[in-house]
Amino acid sequence: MTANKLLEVDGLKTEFKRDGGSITAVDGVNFHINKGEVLGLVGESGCGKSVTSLSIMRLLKDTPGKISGGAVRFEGSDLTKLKESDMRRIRGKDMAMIFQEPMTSLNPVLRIGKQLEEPIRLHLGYNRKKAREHAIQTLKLVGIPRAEELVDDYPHQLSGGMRQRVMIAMAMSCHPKLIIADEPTTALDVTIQAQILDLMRRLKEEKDMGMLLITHDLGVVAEMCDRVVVMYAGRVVEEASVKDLFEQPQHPYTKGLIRSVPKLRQNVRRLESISGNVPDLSRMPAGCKFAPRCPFVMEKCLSAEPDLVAVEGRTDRKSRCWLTQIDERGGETVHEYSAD
Amino acid sequence: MGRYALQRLIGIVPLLFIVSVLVFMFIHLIPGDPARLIAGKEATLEEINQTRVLLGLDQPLWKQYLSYMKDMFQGDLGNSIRSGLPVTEMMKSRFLPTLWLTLLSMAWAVVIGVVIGIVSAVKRNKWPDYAGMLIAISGISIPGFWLGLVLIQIFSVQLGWFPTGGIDSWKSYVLPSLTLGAGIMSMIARFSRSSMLETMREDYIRTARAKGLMEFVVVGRHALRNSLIQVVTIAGLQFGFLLGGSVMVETVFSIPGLGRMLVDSISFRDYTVIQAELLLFAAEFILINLVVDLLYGVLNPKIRYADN
Amino acid sequence: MNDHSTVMGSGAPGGREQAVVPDKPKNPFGQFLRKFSKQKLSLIAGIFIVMLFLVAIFAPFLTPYNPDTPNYDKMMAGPSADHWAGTDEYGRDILSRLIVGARLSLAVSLSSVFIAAVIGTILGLLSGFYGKWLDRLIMRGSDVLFSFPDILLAIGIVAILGPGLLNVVIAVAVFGIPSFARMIRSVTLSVKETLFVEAARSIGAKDSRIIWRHIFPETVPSVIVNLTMKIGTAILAASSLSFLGMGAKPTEPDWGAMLSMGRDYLSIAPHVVYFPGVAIFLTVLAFNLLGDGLRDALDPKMKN
Amino acid sequence: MNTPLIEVKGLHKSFVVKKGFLGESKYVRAVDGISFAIRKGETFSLVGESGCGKSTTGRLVTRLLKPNEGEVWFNGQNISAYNDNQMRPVRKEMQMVFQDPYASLNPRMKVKDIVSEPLLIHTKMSSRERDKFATELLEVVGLSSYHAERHAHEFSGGQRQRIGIARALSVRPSLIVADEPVSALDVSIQSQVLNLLQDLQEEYGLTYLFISHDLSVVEHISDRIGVMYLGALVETAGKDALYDRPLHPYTQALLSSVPVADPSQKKERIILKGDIPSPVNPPSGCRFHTRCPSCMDICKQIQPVFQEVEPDHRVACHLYDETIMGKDGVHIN
Amino acid sequence: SSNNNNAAGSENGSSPSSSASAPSESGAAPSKNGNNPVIAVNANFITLDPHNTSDTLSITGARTMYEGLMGFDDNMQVVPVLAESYEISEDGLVYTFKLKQNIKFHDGTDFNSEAVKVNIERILDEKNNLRFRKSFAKVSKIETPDAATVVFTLSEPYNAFLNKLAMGLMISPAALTEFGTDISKHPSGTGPFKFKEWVEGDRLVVEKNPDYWQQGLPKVDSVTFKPVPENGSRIAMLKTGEADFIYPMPTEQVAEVEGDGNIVVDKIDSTIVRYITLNTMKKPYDDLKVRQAINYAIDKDAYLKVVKSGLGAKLDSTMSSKTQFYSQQPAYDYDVEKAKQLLSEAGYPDGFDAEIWGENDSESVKGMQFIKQQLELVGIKLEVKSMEGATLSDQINTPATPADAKIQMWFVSWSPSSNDADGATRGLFSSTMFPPAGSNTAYYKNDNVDKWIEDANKATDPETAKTIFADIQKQIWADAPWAFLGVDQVISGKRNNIEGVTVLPDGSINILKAEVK
Ligand SMILES: Nc1ncnc2c1ncn2[C@@H]1O[C@H](COP(=O)(O)OP(=O)(O)OP(=O)(O)O)[C@@H](O)[C@H]1O
Ligand SMILES: Nc1ncnc2c1ncn2[C@@H]1O[C@H](COP(=O)(O)OP(=O)(O)OP(=O)(O)O)[C@@H](O)[C@H]1O
Ligand SMILES: [Mg+2]
Ligand SMILES: [Mg+2]
Repeated sequence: MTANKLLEVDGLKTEFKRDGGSITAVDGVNFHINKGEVLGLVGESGCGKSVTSLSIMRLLKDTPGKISGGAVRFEGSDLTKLKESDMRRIRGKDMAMIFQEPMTSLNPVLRIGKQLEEPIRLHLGYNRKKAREHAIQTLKLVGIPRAEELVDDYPHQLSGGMRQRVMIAMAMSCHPKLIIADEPTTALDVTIQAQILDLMRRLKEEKDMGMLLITHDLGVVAEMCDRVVVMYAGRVVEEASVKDLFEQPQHPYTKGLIRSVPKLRQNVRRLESISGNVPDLSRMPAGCKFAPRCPFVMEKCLSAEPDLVAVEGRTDRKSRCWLTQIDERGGETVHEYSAD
Repeated sequence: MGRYALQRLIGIVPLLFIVSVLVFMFIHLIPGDPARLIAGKEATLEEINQTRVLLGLDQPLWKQYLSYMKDMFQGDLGNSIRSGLPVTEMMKSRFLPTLWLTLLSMAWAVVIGVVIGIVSAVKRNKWPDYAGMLIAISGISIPGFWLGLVLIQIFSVQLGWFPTGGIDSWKSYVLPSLTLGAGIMSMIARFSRSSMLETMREDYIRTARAKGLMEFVVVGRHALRNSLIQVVTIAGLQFGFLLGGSVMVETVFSIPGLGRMLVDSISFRDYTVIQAELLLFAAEFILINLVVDLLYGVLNPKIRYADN
Repeated sequence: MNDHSTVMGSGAPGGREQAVVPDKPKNPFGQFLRKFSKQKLSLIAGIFIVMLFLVAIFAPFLTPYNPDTPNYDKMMAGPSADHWAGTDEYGRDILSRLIVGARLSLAVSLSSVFIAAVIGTILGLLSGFYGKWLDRLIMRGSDVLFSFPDILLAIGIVAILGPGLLNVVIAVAVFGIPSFARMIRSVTLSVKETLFVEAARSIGAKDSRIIWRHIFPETVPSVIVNLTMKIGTAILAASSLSFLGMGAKPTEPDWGAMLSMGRDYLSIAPHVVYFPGVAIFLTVLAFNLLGDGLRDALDPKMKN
Repeated sequence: MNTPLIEVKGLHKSFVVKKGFLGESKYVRAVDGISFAIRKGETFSLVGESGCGKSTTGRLVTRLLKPNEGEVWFNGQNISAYNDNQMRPVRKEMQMVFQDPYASLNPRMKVKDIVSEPLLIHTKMSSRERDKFATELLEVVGLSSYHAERHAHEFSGGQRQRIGIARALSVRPSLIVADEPVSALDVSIQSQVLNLLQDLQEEYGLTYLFISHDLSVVEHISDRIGVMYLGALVETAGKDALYDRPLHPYTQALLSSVPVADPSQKKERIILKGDIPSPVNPPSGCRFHTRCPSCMDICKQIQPVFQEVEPDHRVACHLYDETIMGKDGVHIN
Repeated sequence: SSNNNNAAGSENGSSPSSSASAPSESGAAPSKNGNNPVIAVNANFITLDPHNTSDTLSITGARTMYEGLMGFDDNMQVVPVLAESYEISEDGLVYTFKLKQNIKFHDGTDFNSEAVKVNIERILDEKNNLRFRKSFAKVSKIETPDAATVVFTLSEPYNAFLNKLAMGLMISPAALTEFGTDISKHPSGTGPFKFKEWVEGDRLVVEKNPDYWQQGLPKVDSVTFKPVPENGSRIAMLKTGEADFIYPMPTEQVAEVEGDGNIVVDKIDSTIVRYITLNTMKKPYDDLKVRQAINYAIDKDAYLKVVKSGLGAKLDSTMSSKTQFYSQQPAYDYDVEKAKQLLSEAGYPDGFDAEIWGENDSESVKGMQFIKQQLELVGIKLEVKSMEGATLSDQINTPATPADAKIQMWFVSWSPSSNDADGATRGLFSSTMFPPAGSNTAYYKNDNVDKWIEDANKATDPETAKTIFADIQKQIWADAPWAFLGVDQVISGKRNNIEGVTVLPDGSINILKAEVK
């Protein structure tokens, strides 16, 4: 299995300086992505999804954030230890990123073509003409009609869906091994979202890339992902294959989440809901971070935080909850999952 | 773009008209009797009155205004009350020095200001930032005439590098434009720093970094141009300040420019000159802002291509 | 143990939420102070300004000499133990005059900027809120004002109104108005589009209420920041007026007047201009630094 | 069926957009001929993609905007030509809840002042009474009285939305226009607010105009639904009719585009081609023809009529136009 | 902060007119400007039409290129220039001039009696509204019996006529016909320098007239005048050698540059008098005792020291010692006690509140502050109002009658343009000259003085005129309608290699004998 691992995030910890103190936005996150696999990363707003992805790409410059622990192994080498110049060589080449906001993620004063050519010339060493051809090719690949003309347009002349396709083309242009897509469709309309998701699925299959798909939309997860990691308050609370996750969610948060989403033609009178709010990172409860909102909270939950452990002895199924650990193992010490 | 510029140009006319009325009222509100000032201190009452009639100042104000406007539409700005010289001619010779002075001041102020702004923003909260901002704030904290006199003491009298004034060669412009540009340099430095900081927080900067671009490419190609768009606007507004500042700098450095002429003509209530000059200032200011708007469009494709 | 597992906030719809809002209310002013106090330079500048105000207020008790008493035997004496900042062209103690001058310079600049701020803010609010012809009128008016070199405007105003403190204040105020008006207008334009203004409209609030209760408070930070910055400019403008012979009262120890009257002695008795120059420089600097700090502390976008 | 509380007839609204450089003005036809009615106690929802004119419709209904054409009847009064002063008493009857709970509350006001501001405007209550009332309202929406002294920025999104709802309730309106009240909220919070809205409707007999782009949310909360596309209604129907038998190809595509949070359910997807056209130059004929999978020649030229094809089920599509398609018509389901 | 590298220090020059440190001639640094000296002045040239000037600087400019029948020597005494000789009839009505021969205008045409006639007629023509018309208003007839003779006939005796003639410079009639009102831009006279260029506001350049009638003059190739309004800049130019001569030399810096071996400072007493007018028709100044008290209360020595940096003289009459028919008066010596006593006698033992007006230039502001300090000591609390010149003039001249006048004290200076006693008296003390007609802002009215002024003008005999003016001065001095302050010095600075440039007591600059060593 290890040989198959494209990216391995191991105990990643990222802190932000804020008002004198610091908050830990990402706290010991573990997960891995295999080659050709789509890993979904879900969780509510502010739980640390974006920070995780930015930490992997080491794009925290100009923010008060800093990786303060853990390792990010990409094809075996630890990115957190690389020199900035070496990291630059990986960014955009082996590992590319698609951002949430197609409206603001493109530079408004540079032509589309120019922005696309940049990584191509940098990483593939093409001359201007060849880079341009390559850019047009890639644009066609992502289903943009009239690509030859479009390269001379400015971002504002494009619709949101088109821009997101340009972002995808940009990410694809140097044939990366891994694409990190941070909420690539959140800003788009449903019909356009359907187009983009369809496109991404196709491209992934054609190019056999690994993908980290960040979203808070369980629907998108269900349709796109092979495996899922659920985050809550900077931690991974559950990891499962997509099928398991929806059929047998383990963590109470995941359960609540799945149940509070209204589903088409479901016809319930009342929705389930998780009471309370996402905790503020600067004043986190001791013990399990979900405890204050958890319907099954126990005394232990308030004092000690459970580890992320394998469920039912399966290595691909993990949860961070005393309940599963106690229920399944009758209160015995549980086998701790370790990344290695 | 051409049509837009034309439209804007036409739009200037009513504005200038308002300005002309305001200017006219304004200068006639200022107490003082040009006839008396011109006739000299030993003049008799009769002489003064004759002068007044000759200058048409005995007419009711609205008549004076109408005849002034009539002449102006025929391209005649009249003669200086004081010297009798044609105003157009006087302005012509005074225009270039002031133009050079303001342009040079603006040029160095923008270049240095932007450089300081960028360095400060990139090195935020490190010593270059503090140094840059100290320079910048000093620029607006020193009274212009004082800076000018000190520069003369140092660079003309002590070191002999530059002349104390005049308009004899490019060297003559060095100290005056340093003096005049200091304030604007500061404004621009501060402004470009904050707009640069703002730009550096934009999503597309992160995108640029995610492509693996070198930091100087990120700053130079992606951030700079976006923040310049805002700097241009500020710089345009500063021209008004320059025109005002030129009064002082031209006095200190004996530059025969419009500013000094204006002060002179105000002290002699040389109505025709004041009027013509204030109109010119207003037109200049409006034009510059038009240029700024056009430039804004050139720099900002969103506006340039708004017609789709 | 399982028996004890209580269900907190059982998910009852509309159920009360606890422990989310911090117990101590976050005082916005306290937050501002905390942010501001981290701007060390601005903090120093703020302290300097407070001290300056104290000096101005208690000036009569602080002056080592009577600032108006001449001593023709001791004219333009350099700094010494008796006269820390030397004496001026009438043999008056410069330090004493600086101390008393702080009063005048601060009074002139503060009041003129304050007037400009009040008028400019009102114009900006109206212009931005009502738009249309009112906006055009006000903005074209401020264009015209802007296009007049400010100093000339001031000269004209002082010439019309005659010299004197109040008129200098008015003159300096007038050319401060457009910048406030423009700035407040642009803030108003953006606040006007915010949802909470629309919300106020939707509950039937009158224009006056919307402007005063909802839009105006949003402009306050910008006003304050601009105010502090403009005070520096106003001190300089007043001194430029003095340079052109249109300053406050020539007999009063206004810093600008000291500077401009003293400039003839620049090469023979530099201290005569040096000290007022430094006083102006430091004060303007301090106000600008304070303004910078306030901007950062008041601007919600500047988080860190 | 009682009389409608609100009835909208042929509303049009366009905005001038100065397209900067050339100084030409163009028009966005944000709302282009919309008619619907909402009965007392009912929840009517508008769905559609971004920019299709949902919010504009909401603002026309509440008369925050004046329509260019068309009428708004509220409680039997034609309020479309009312001025601000005439509107003020009407506003007491219709309140709004906004999309963004962060931006719709004045960050500088105390919660109790926000909640009681409508009372200040519409009633003669003393400030003591208002405060008391405000605390009661806070309890109603599930907040505590001790929150009253706080500022809005100290609350989380869901709590803020509750404050916004309390404000809307304060003057006991009959109609609440809720413009995307939950789309800014996290999923786990969203359901809290939806439940609250439903509870309040039951308790106070409120009528809702509910605006959303989320088809699942709309289905959950509505009685009747209108689907908008580029400024016009393309289909209105009762909830079940719409979700079970969507008639308009756009509605069908929309429904099929919603990702389903169930990996076992792989459904057929209608993926539309192309992007949403700009409302500045909407396509001729049927607005949807540029993306329509069953576009016919006529669609490019003639705008279909919005007509009732089944009881309480209206649609604007040539496919259901008997004069064109013949008596039987063609139904693609 | 000065470059005192020259070891030759200087004691204050014992010569009354020059304080040159007199370094060895060979030690002089060569002029930066070669044989084309640059003169920095403090104002702009307004016009070069010699008949229409009212400011001293424009007169200076005109005199480099133009000459009159008469002229002033360095002491402002009237001497013949283009006139060879002249005769005045017994009744003082007919002036006959013999003209110098073989003098040509710059444009090559001849100077002759016809030219004189053309010029005087131009001045007299009302249509031209030239400023000099008033000076020649008494000319009733002008005849040219031959090319070398001009005869003026006056309507009444006018003993300042020669002074006025010294102001009336001669323009080439050919140029006048050619350029008309544009003559200002194409000057053509008989003077030592020819017009080269005038860039309004920047410089006036005149070049050597090779055909000048005085042998061996001028000695420089050209002279450039540059307006440099700021004192500090002007003196900086002198220090750097950009300017070879500056006028005025800021009094504040005299002491400093006197130590500079490259710079020579010239000072002479001027015709400019400084004083404060006291409104004799307004309380409390209508009381002679109050006016005298004010005169006693001001320490004139301190005035010179504080305001004039020690440069100048006390004013001991109504006019400067350099002015025609000056007669010295006994001083009002500084005496605070006496002043207080006089005030008590007048009924103001505790003084009173007063207001002084003046212009806003630094000299006036400084002076007024000084006066304030002085009067404070006798209990007069003075409010200083400095106004911009034109505004002030408006304030003074708006009231139509003495009763309306608001003016109390006015800090001001005066110099008669043609240095005649009439010019230094009539406009200031004649009761026909209350504002707005004239500058009698003291609203001084003394019937004897009024009569004497008329008599003096008509006196054909200079000696008679002189006695009458002595009486006038005595009477006015005793009436004290002014607080008499001082007489300015005209102070100029030059590089030590420049010779022959002199400033006349009225502040005009004479460059005829300019020479670069
Ligand atoms: N630049 C920053 N400065 C300070 N704190 C930050 C910054 N970026 C993120 N954080 C903090 O880190 C935490 C995690 O943020 P992150 O953006 O990763 O959330 P997310 O899961 O991506 O949320 P969303 O779904 O809203 O995008 C947040 O609490 C946020 O306050
Ligand atoms: N004040 C306005 N000025 C100009 N155009 C406007 C204005 N308000 C709305 N529009 C335009 O009208 C169209 C409809 O806008 P509206 O806000 O009603 O859409 P919406 O359906 O609510 O979209 P969203 O889901 O994004 O809120 C859009 O194209 C929008 O750009
Ligand atoms: Mg995110
Ligand atoms: Mg909307």
